[in-house]
Amino acid sequence: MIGGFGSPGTPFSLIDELLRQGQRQLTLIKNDANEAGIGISKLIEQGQVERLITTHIGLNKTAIEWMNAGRLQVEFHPQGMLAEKIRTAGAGSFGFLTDIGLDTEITRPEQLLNWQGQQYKVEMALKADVALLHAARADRFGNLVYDGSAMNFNPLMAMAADQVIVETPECLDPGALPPNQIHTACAFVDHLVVLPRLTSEYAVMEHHVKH
Amino acid sequence: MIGGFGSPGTPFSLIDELLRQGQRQLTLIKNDANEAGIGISKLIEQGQVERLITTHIGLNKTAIEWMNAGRLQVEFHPQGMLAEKIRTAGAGSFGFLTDIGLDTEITRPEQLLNWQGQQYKVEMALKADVALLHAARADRFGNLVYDGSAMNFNPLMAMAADQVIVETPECLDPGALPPNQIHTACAFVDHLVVLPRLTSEYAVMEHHVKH
Amino acid sequence: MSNIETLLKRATREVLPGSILNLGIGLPTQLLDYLPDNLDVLIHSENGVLGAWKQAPREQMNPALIDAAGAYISTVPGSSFFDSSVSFAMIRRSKIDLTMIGAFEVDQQGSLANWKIPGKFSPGIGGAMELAQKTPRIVVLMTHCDKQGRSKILRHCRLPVTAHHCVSRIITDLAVLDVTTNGLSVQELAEGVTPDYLRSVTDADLIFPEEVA
Amino acid sequence: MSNIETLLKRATREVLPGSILNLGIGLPTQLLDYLPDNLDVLIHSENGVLGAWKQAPREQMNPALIDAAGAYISTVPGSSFFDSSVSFAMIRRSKIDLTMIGAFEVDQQGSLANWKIPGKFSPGIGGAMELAQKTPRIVVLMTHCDKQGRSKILRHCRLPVTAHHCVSRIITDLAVLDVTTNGLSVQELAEGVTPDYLRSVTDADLIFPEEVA
Repeated sequence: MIGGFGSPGTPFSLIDELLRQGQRQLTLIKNDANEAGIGISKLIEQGQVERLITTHIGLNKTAIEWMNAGRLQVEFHPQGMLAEKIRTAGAGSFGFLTDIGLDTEITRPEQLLNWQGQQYKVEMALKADVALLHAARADRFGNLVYDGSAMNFNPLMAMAADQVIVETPECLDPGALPPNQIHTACAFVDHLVVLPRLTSEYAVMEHHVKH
Repeated sequence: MIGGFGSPGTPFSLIDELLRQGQRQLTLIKNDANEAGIGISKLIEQGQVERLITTHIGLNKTAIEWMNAGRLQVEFHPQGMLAEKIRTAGAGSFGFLTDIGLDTEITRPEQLLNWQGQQYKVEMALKADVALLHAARADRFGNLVYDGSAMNFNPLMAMAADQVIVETPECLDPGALPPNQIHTACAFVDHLVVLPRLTSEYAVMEHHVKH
Repeated sequence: MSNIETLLKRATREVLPGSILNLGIGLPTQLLDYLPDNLDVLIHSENGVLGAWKQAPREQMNPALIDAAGAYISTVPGSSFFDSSVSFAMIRRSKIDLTMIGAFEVDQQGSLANWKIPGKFSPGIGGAMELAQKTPRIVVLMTHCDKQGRSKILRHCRLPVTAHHCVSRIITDLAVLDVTTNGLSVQELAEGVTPDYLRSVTDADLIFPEEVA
Repeated sequence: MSNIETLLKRATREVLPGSILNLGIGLPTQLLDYLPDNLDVLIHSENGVLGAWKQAPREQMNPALIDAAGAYISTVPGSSFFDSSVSFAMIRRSKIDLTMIGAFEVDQQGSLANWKIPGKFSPGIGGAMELAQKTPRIVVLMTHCDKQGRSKILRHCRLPVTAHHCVSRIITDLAVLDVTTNGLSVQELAEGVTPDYLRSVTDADLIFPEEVA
């Protein structure tokens, strides 16, 4: 699973390393597919991704083409359901009962549960072998702080993967981050990669600036 | 539901007001029963509480006496299950699947679910009509910040009750709390009570100080 | 003023002081530019922002702070950031007072279709389903007809539904319609639009209260 | 040195540098005073603290900062505070490396009873069940026998079980015992305790490896 909603919170440098190492047949879990040419779209375009579990890929025409051509399997979930499935795994639970989409085409009969006189949809927990995350700041123990809207799926994924690898441009001494301002406690973090610099992918994207 | 784990995070002043108003036959949801003579124990001792949903009341001999005498119904849950049941309600879900206590006496047969070849215990969401909470700081919109271990059940309960009433000794102008340091967003808060002072119940309890 | 501008101007009147609102991608997002500054509202963005506001000035743009549509937003005093599970807890607990949303189709029962055109458009559901199902008040902003001139207001949605019976009001370039238990009630007509014309371009039953007809 | 002091001293050797541990109420909490300062561990407290440490100096006590036992703790650099759902997510996701816990009974299958004595003691479960079920390594600290001199180590627990097959090691005032697939293996004997004496006060089958017997 890979953090980020659009660019904020996307671990572009860790993705580049995955691109370099070239692992194939990956199943990726990410809110979106970034945009053509950046982030996980590079992994898709290089043919490393077999399956994408996501909520919306409308900003990435390349990913839609790959999907329509049958070269990329895509599994869509309502955004809050994807978040909650990951959070459920992160909480050490196995599934939850919801009414979201209960009477729409996204619900299959085998997902329905009658329980104590009510009908629910059962959404199962979604965990991963590895989470790649981006944090604005960290300390050497692996305590994390996110900036702006870059929090999104990152703290949920930190709890839901067997191996949690976090990139950050700023790594501080333990104690530098006030204990009640830490977004992800170090117990959930396995590896920290300190970035010497942020590439252009982390910058403001000109085509999203209105003039 | 009432915030707090022991004293930190307990809304002592709101509890005093409930004591003054004298509502009876209350069902309380709180991690513990505070200690004899303070916090929700006062409500129990005044006979206002019919039922207590909790995890552990070992520090309150009075509550145990009331329970053993059949004057107080007590429903115990494992602590993380109580937290998760409240959080599930707060997330707008209806229940979750767990394996905690699956093969112990706390699990009744009607709570068991076989699903996709596995056996789970279904824990149902726990919501309340009213939540009484304590925050260290707030702004006028109702954004909340907790201090130390006073966070505990407060942010979960803020999401899980129809009416959320929060006491705080410090209410600031909107913008005074940095957006990524807010623990409970104001969307979850209905009423804010600014405390002119903190009573002795909020202070260090001498009998918990080792010499 | 174009018809779309008129529509957006009209839509600003839906925004009540003190409320929390969510603006879907498309026309609703454009509404932001029509809202007066210092308006007492908090705009929720699915990606974890309460208190989103117009595009930040160039020198204050934070590449780590966007709204769900990708714009480099500013925030109002009293805003907060949170993770996606809390963001959707807020939605599912109906803490968003008003969602303005775009649509492919709305029917006279207030059902909404806005996420999928089988075989043509299926980029995913995003946050639409939970917003549609759980916001107390949904106002649809859309053109009355599609590019081929066909009514987007129908007796029954033909496309896969996002949520049933969820829409309270529809604001189009031609009219303002309320979904009532009796059917679609025309509240306002755009300048130059007659009841007969509206009937002729709408594939649904319309009720015209006396003061409109 | 009392037997309990010896037990606690011995227990400190279970704490590995770089680990996360939880200390249950009772003997385990007392262990804190026996740990050297600047030890590279993070102590988890169920009420939402990672990095709890010994009682704070009087002038630095924060009434809003206690551990799960009610002590006014200090914290180490790198500590964090979080809500109860995250605290128990940490437990259920097995992020606590070691839990030291008290017990009424432990049996030779490693099952633990520590939360209820029907008719006598039932103050609630607290966090014990999730800690017992989900911590990779559980070390029980308890007196070998109860106040009536009866063995607290049994062939089968008689009291309601907190979790089955969860205990790795038992440290008592008389011995250190490991739960193995073959049964209870005696790892160490306290000074002056013979294998025969230990057998005579233990209601379970004991294995004595050569180096102990």
